[in-house]
Amino acid sequence: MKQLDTELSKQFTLSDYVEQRPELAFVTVEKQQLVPLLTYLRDTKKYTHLVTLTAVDWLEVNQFQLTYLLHNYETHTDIGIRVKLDRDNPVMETIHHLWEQARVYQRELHEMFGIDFPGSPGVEEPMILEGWQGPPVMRRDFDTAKYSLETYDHRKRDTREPEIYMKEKLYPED
Amino acid sequence: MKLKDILSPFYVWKRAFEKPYSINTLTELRPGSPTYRGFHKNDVSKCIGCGSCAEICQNITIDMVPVSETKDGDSGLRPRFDYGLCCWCALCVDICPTGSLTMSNAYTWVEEGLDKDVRETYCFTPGVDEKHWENEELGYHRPDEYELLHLNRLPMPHLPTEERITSFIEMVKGYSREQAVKEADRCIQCGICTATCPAHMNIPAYIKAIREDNIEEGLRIMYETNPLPGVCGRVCTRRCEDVCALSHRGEAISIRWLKRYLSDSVEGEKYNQILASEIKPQNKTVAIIGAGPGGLSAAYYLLKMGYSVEIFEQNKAAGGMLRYGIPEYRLPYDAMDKDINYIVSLGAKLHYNTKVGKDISFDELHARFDSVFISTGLFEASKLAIEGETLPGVLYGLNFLEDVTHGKIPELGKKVLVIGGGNVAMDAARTARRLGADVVVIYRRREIDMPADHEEIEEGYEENIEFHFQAIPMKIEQTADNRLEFIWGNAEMKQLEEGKRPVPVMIEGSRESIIADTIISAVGQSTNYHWMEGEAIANIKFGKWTIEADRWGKSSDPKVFVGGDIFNRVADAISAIADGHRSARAIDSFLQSQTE
Amino acid sequence: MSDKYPPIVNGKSVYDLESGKYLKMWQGPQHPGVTGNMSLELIISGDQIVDCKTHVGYLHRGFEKLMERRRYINCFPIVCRICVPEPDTNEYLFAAAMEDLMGIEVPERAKWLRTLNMELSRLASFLMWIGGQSGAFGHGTVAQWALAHRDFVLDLFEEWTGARIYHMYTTPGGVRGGTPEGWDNHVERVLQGVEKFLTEVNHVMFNNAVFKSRAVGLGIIAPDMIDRFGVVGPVARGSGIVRDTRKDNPYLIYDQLDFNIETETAGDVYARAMVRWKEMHQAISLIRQIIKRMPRTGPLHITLPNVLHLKVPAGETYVRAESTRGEYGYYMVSDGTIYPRKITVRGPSYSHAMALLEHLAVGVNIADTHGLMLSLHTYPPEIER
Amino acid sequence: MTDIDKIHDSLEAKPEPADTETNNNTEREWRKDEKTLTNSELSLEEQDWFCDARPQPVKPAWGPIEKFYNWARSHSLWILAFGTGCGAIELRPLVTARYDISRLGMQPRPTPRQASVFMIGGYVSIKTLKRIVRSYEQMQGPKFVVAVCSCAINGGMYWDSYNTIKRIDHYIPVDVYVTGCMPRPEAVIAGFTKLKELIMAGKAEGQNLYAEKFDWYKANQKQVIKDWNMPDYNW
Repeated sequence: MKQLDTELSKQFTLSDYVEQRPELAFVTVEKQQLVPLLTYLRDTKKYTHLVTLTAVDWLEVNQFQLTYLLHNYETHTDIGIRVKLDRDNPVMETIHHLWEQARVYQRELHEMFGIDFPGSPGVEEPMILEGWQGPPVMRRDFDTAKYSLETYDHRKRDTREPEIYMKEKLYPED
Repeated sequence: MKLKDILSPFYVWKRAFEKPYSINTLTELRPGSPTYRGFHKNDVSKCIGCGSCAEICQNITIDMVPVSETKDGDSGLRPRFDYGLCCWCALCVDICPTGSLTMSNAYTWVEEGLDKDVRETYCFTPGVDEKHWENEELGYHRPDEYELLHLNRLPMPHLPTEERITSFIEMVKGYSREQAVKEADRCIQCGICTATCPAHMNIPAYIKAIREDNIEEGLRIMYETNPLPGVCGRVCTRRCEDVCALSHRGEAISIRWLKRYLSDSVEGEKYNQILASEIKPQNKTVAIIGAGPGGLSAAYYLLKMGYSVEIFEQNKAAGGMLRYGIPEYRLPYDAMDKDINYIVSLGAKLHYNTKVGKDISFDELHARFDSVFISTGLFEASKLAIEGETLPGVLYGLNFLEDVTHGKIPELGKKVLVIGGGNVAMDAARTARRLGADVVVIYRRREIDMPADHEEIEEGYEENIEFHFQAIPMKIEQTADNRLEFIWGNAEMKQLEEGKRPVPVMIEGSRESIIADTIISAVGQSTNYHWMEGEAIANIKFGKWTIEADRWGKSSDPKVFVGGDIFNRVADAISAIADGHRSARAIDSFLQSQTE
Repeated sequence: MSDKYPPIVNGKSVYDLESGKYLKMWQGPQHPGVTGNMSLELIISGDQIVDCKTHVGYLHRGFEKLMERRRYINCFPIVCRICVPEPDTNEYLFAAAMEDLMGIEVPERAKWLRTLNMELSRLASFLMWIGGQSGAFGHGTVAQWALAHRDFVLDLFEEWTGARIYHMYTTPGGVRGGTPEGWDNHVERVLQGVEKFLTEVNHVMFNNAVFKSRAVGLGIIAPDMIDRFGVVGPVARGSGIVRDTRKDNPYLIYDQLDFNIETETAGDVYARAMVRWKEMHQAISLIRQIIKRMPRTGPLHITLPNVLHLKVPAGETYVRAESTRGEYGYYMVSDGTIYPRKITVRGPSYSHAMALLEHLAVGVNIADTHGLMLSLHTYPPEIER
Repeated sequence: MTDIDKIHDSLEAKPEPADTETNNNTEREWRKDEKTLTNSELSLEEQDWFCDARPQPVKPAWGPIEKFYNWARSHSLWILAFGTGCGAIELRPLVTARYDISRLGMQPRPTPRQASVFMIGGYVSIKTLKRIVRSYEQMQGPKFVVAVCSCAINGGMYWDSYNTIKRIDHYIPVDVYVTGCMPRPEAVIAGFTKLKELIMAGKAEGQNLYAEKFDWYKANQKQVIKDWNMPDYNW
């Protein structure tokens, strides 16, 4: 896998290479170079299978990380391509022309993270949620437990921490 | 289309002559399999209400609710399950440190829902609310091969026995960082220990600090309730470990060694910086009689509250029983001095070699200071009350240990007999062993009744100390060659009173003897109040052994407070520290009320 | 014929419902032929579908969000709910991803038991599928048999793991217990029953004029579509693609077991059904091999650091396994805290049910949509998670 | 755990949902009487397509006749084949050879029009709730609801999910609950047996409860279903 990274580095600006297992590596690429890189990997390097496309929210550094995971059926190796997006203006090029199912992934990311993929068919349509009015749910600043407790009717809990309970019962004055 | 394709499906008719798949009766329920994860059961007599089940449950299924029946080391809470939330993953069963929580193979619970809120109906406390599956034998129990908890503690490295019996070097080596973090990781943070600790130290919090490698935070947490952590980290009687949730199926967390690790990890010079807090000076003075753990603890908290404190100590160094009663191999003087020096550095004024009643009168203290805290400790050894006790060669444990501390090592001879089963007896025995004598320990009851630390007894065995149990002393005689003959009678344990511990009763006519060079009696300590005289004691009420005081240590004279061994009767360091802390707060509120 | 289909502009069919030529019809979520909860928005002309749109989200619980706020050990009970008919793949993959990040090797015996668990669960899932597939083409009898046999497999699970559906057996660090005594005989009895059933299925379903005439030639997936649509598993193997995660990227003890990749070349519904029928035989053979060869003693589980505050080292990983629908994968990102940063579940149904089905449905008779959908073997809960 | 409790504490007791919003549409003033619904979410044109009558409670027939009716109802429970959550997975074994509940006079029906029992299988997402309400209202009376799995009772393991409702009885009336995750088919059968008993005793009056507290149920439904684009009562 290291060899592939070296080879790719000649043409693309890559960074943060991590080899998790001999057959799985992750690498970060510049946002502008992603589509050429994916096309290159698909057409030249036989990474023909788009395994998944997902996003990770790094709220602390105000970034979204998109991970494109590709699989090579001949060498049976995977490469994960990371792209960092600005969290305030998350826009990414679409890759639905490379893989048909990418448009579904992109549609989901648009709904769940609010990442836009201009040109991807149907990307604006709601996919999973219906009538959702809050912020994109998978963003880390959306607190699902809080939302759930505020929105739905929960049975009031009646629990005690052993430590605090024992203090109140056995030695309240200390 | 082939003819075969049309005829082939008629094969299905063959089934008409076979046994149907259907289960025979629909109304009778098939029992769940023997390991079925059905409804919960809880053996409430085993449950200690530690709340681990509630902690691991991701579904907030488990509420801890109070029950009336409790026992020692029991929070008084029991898990209540909400079957509107449960997912029957059985993690609660797997983590249960006592093994009280299990599952039955019952699985049917139907409720009608129109007229009530079934969410309340589906809540129940297993073992308390009676359910029909209560006595179901089958059902999920944690398989033996599968364990979520680490039940065994990390072994503490000790000096090898051969080295141990020849020197007074501290025998416990202490945990390294990796070991401490690993040991701290075992903790399930239930907090039952906190309630049991006399000083109510926030044990889970400082264990968490160790786990997260935040030593300074850990030190701060310890000092909130205990200003002598280095001492307690070595010699505490650690009742917390007796009730540790993990001790039910495995070994308790080494809370004492973790405390020691924390205090050893910080250099004494840094204490001031780490523990720095804003001190608001108060224009009041407090006298403390006795620089033992109780006095030092009171001094620390009073100093932190801004009072000026003067301590009067009859010996030439502070520490009291810690210094003069506990041998160096258990509590090295360096470790103790580290704690004491920090307290002194806060501004405590220590008067050494000053015995109240002799060098300075109690009246004077009472008049000069705004408040007086008495923690003189049990400095008098109890008598054996048998014939021959006054013979030369018969020593008292306390005096013996004190002499060793002062460097006055008495001539022990080859064979030493120690009478008693407490920590002082063990200390005396093991000190004598280190001084080169063969030691025999004589105790009235059985081994399990010994008040001494279990570990100490075990280490005593390792050090080749001999034990005689159920032996009631009868008399001591001087032999012809100037040695001592100790005569005792064998006893049997009798349950005289229901609910109390059995009492040794002498077997008629039994008589055994042993010849030794020295006999060390360590059967208890007491105190006296002869030093308290004058007008100032007019308002103080004395009990049989004690000064009468409320739970805050406040005596009938509002200015005078008591604490430590003379007050709490448990007579261990941590109780004295707790008294000191408690009284310090009481003194504070008394002095504040004076100001107003 | 040609004017039957609406014109396509920018990759989207443009149709005028007012013209009376097209009719919009919804199938699902409340529809007997639709597996699980999902719906198809069909545009039909006559009884032929001219456009299809898959709607999912009826089972969305937000697993990926929920896992972000659960400790690792607490993710373990929740992951199996992602795919209801075949939960064990999820359990294994979650554990495997975690073990990969922590650098933990599970005991040998646990590996065998995990494999057994996965194969047994594959068998149950295939039986579930055959019930649906036959039912979709009107063979209710086969469905009755299949579901009963699946229930016998579930009985095995119950005896072994303590639950019928959600076994929660593969925990991070190993497995939750050994097999009970006498269980092997029960397995053998059930397997013989399933084998007999498979023979009958061959007679009643595969050699059935009705099934043949409806399934052959329906929903053909050409080999060149495989990578373009991200097709995996039996669906890909039905088009002659020789791929199987168990062989290609062996995990657990699959490299020690004897099996071949089953393929068919036609690429239609019939071929895919045939592949699955063969794979059921394969699963039976694998289960027998495992039971015969697995170690009976040895540790089952290594105790992790205290699970209540277990931290997983920062990093990211992807693990995959072969489920009945094909490659199933977990992408796990850890930031070194006690909560996972992100766990993405890559279910094979995702690409099959959305992009692929929408493509294949065009031109199909409405009555055949369910047969087509089931031949892709989609389980909606794993699409929307 | 503790921060959740804090949120719990900070939330005050929820006020009962307000009654149905009044229609501001002046053109349709004549619709505003007690027996009609406003269907205010629909366009004027659509309002004409749908009926605006409210559901009405059904009075039981004369004693012995009603008993006979109940006997008949309890012996022909047809289940709506709508798998609303993971509980649906146990519906299939139930209706097939192994458990074969047709022996109890029960069978799955593909359409709400023919079904009399609605089995809620566990968690209900918002999107499904909309379909559940619709399907339930479309079912012909007398109709009954059996809710299985713990999720339907109090949210189950999705208690903190943003997309699932926590208790189904706020949205449709539930006659019988069966707890478990998953409840075994036998437990579900026990639930149905219980339902039969209730029907025989004339106590399974969920349908009437729905009609009586219609406004309350509707308000609850509209509180969580944000894009309400269907008539208020679908029948």
